[in-house]
Amino acid sequence: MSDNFTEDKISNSTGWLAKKINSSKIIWLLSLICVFLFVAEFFVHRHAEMGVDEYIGFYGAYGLIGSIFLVFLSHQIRKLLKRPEDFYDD
Amino acid sequence: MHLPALQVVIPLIAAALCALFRHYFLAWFITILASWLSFAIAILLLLQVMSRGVISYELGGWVAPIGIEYRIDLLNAFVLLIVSGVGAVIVPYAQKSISQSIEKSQQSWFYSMYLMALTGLLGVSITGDAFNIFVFLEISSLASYVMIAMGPDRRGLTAAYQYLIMGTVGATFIVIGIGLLWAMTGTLNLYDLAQKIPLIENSRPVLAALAFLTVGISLKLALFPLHLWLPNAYAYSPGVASAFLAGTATKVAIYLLLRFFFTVFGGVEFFQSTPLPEILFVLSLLAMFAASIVAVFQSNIKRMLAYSSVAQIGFITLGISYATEIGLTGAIAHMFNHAIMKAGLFLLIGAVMFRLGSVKIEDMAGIGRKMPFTMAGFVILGLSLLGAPGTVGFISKWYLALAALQEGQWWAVALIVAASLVTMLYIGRVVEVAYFREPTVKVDQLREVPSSMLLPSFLLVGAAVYFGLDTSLSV
Amino acid sequence: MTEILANLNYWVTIVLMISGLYIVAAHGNMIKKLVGLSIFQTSVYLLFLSPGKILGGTAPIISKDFDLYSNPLPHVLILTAIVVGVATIALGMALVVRIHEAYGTIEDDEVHDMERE
Amino acid sequence: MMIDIPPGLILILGALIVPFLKGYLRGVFLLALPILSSFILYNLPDGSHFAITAFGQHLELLRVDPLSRIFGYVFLIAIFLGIIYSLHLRTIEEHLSGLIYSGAAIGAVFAGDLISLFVYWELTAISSVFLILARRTPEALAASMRYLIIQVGSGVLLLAGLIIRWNETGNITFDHIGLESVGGVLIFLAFGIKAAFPLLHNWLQDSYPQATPTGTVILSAFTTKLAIYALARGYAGTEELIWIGTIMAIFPIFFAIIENDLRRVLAYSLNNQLGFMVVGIGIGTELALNGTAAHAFSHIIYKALLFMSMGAILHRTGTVLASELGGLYKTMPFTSIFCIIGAASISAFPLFCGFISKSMILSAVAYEGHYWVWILLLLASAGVIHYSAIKVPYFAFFANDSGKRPKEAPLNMLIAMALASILCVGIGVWPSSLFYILPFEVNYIPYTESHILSQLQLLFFSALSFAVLIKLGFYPVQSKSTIIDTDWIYRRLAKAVVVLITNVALTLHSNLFEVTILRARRLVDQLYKHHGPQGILARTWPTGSMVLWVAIFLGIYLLLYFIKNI
Repeated sequence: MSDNFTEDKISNSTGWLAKKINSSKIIWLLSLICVFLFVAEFFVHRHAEMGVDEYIGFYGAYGLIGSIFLVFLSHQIRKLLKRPEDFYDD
Repeated sequence: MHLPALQVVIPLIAAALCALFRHYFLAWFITILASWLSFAIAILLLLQVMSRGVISYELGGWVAPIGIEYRIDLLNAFVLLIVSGVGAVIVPYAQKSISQSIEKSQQSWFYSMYLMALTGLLGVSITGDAFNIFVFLEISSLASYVMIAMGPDRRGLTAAYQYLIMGTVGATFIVIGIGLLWAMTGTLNLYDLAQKIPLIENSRPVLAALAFLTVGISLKLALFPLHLWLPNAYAYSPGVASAFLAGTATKVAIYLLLRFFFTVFGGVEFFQSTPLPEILFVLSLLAMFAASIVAVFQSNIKRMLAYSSVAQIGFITLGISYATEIGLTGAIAHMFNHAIMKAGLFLLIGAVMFRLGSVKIEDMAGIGRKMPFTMAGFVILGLSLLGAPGTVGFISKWYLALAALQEGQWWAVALIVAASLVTMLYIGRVVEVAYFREPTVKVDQLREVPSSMLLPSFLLVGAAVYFGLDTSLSV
Repeated sequence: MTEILANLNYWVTIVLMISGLYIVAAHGNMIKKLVGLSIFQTSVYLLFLSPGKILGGTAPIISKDFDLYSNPLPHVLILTAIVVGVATIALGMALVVRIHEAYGTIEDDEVHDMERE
Repeated sequence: MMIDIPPGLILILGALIVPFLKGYLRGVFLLALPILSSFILYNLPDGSHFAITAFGQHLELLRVDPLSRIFGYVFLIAIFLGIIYSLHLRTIEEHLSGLIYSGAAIGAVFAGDLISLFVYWELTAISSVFLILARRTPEALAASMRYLIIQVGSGVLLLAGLIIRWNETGNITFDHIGLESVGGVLIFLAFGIKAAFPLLHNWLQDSYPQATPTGTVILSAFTTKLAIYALARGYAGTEELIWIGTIMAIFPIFFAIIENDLRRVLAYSLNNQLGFMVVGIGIGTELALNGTAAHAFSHIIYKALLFMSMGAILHRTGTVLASELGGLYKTMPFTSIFCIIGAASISAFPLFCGFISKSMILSAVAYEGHYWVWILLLLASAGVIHYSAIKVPYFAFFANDSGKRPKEAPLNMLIAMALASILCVGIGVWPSSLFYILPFEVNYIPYTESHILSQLQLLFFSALSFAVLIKLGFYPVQSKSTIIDTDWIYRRLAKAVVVLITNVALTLHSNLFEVTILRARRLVDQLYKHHGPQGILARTWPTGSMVLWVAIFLGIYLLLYFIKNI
């Protein structure tokens, strides 16, 4: 078993999602939705609960930055905590 | 009514009859008759004590303190019930088990010894005379040495020899203590002693007597670290004898401890004025942990249970060391409960031995599927041993924890609990092997044991659950 | 010195007791251990009997000629204790015989080593 | 009417009949039990119904109020789904243990006093362990023992706490307890273990992924939510819980992102979702407690759904490692759809049940003005979509094709998943159905334009970042590995310590006496060298050493008794 998602797996597969072009398509689609949601904010009456959320695009920006932050932090944590698969073989 | 005398005399005569007739089946039949009769008598005595208070019976019509007095109060009526009850339940089981492990010509001797041991233990519990205690103690001990030596393994012989040396030393210590007391007071009657000792309780001979009695009784009840004779004695004796001794012998020794400290030596105040509570407390805790941990590492399941007995005795003496009402209630309840549990566990392991021919834990892989009832009983009693609610073990540990709390010792509660967790480890080990391993070829061919062995065991299992729910008797 | 002599019986008891225990503890030969045990028990007989003896007293048989008797109770007790002791030693000896059959030795440590294996 | 039968008892007693039934009859009987039980619960009026006296105490075995009722209902739903999901099994151990386990959990929820709570508490521990053991692998066995020790340990703490509390107050009714007394703190810890508080959490990630496919589904529903119920009952409004909950909601995210075993990922996300509930309990307002109850309700359903989909994969392929899976949507289309519905629910997508309940908790936090808590919980919500909502379906069903072409899940599994999905969507679309059974009156409107929009923004931008990170290769590569967590403390550190101690203890035990004797002998040796060639000194005699100990003890006692006299 490979440790990683190797390139040959991708080329062997026939699924729609597996194709590189399609995965780009998804990103474009998501970006489009995000832009739409961002624009929508100008037309919807926003009811701020805490103060910070009155800023335009707060939720979007927070979601984006927050999750990138989480992933990068996890990377660092993993370096600390990762052990071989049979670490606990007892 | 001569019930108190009959309590002792019936098994004694029956023992002689067994030895006279020397026929294995007849001997068994006599034994079952005698043991159930004495059980019935014990029940009657307990009922009488409950309704009418202390019974005093003068043997041969000689008035105490010159004659020997049998005196039964609630405490020893209860001990009589435990001893005769365990003794009675085991006999029906014994026939199959004994006929497999002991030659036919020797079987009647075994039953004879069994009855002698029963006589001795009942005698110790019932008598009100200090020297009489020694004599009965030796009767029961001598009979037990013989039973242990009849074990299937040659190590039974050395175990019996060791037990003989230690037991005799212990009994002699007790008799030295009694002798010193007698020299000081001129009486051997326990209740007469109780009157006279407070006047001289701080004189050196009396204290020396107390020391001799303490050590002697500690030896008999296998108080850590004087327990060393016990594991081998229980491990290499025939299953029936292990169950009987584990259920009764140490309990009677505990009774003696209670009797000497709380009746003869003027009760709680005197007890607490000595350093004994502290010593007992520390030794009990050591027993609870050291013996439990050793039990975890045993490969022979009977040895494991024997070490567990040492640990459980630690629980009992812990309760005694508090010398409060709750503590003593816990100790006495645990004495009763442990008798039921350990006798039951040894019977069930005897059943495993009967079929499998081995008591090594690793040989028992997957046995839970082949002997479902035996192992189910084992699991229930095991749960009780570690104090699961709904079983007797819970009740007594509950009281012990309460007793510790009453002294404000939170950490002692934590230790009681932690010791129970260690118990879980060794019981869990057996459960794991018995249920979650694939059966070996040998195990695969096993059948459940005959009902004559299963029923008595389950009587004890049932008792463990019943008295866990209905606490009116033991508490 | 006189004090020691006055309590001579107790001193003898203690010496017997300690030497008995010592033999049990120190000797590896199982029969010698039993001998030690027997000596140990004997000390107890003495412990009981000696206080019962009254100087100038006689055996407790009622008679017009005497008015000073020894206490009979310890004799009764010790007779029983001797019987117990005899039974113990006999049983011990029987066990030693069986151990010798099974192990071929009656040295405690050798048996101990054989069991360990 | 059979009003007075506790609903939990029906399941437990019913379980005892199961072994005697075979085939279809067994299936029908299994399904009938929770239905019968719900019927009885539905007809039970509020109040105390089944009081007995034992241990010298007045015990309330069946106390029904709105808070316990909603947990009772959802537990019954969960076991019903769990039974459908496991109907294909030929063995009965999982059915038996599942029934007793759920019965005990329901019994605990309706326990009106701490003693009966304790009894049921321990019963859940003991009965559930078989769901892990039934996997019959060495890892499962080891994990189950760790699980059992920790769970029983929780019960023991509870017992200790209740005894202390009883001593202090003479009262063992299970009501608000609070942290003011020692007993209260111990009980809090007992609940905390089951609720998987940070640092006490690891039993969950350790054991759930080791259970059988069906076992995990059942396990995920009861133990932790029982603890949530107990906390809500005993510690509502305890401020410490707010921060405990916040930490709980954040830290599992890191582990979930880097974890490879998808059931372990779900176990971490379980922990994160519990964090939201714990915060709600800490806030303690009516809205917050409503939110907690609602979130527990929907969480049980969608988490069961997610575990069911993973269980189906495990059942068909034998693995749930992200690095081994991918592309399964081709042959398991229904399972993938159900998994996505579960994922949408857990990430609180509008029109799914998670949206309703999580919004209530977040709003309650906002209303009470806990600014930083709110910010952090928002971050946790954004994180959920990463590891749980997208990661799980993505790596299992899509991602890079693993070449595995398993069959679609068995019919009974599909039915169970379908029912759970219907519930998820149903509650999401008609929240009033859930509001109806909440403990307090509800004046909360989840669907406002502003709220929907902000939630969608949060989710889609987060999803975008996931897609981009995957594309750019920044997302942690899923590979076979062990991620250490606090279990390291007891699996490695404690083990080393225990081994050390036991070695010492064993050595002591076997050697102490002999060593002591040896030392004593050496002394004697020097004093009595002339004692001849007998050479008593070099040997050890077990019987002899015992006797020596006796003598030593006699000496000690004599000394102590005499000292006392001086």
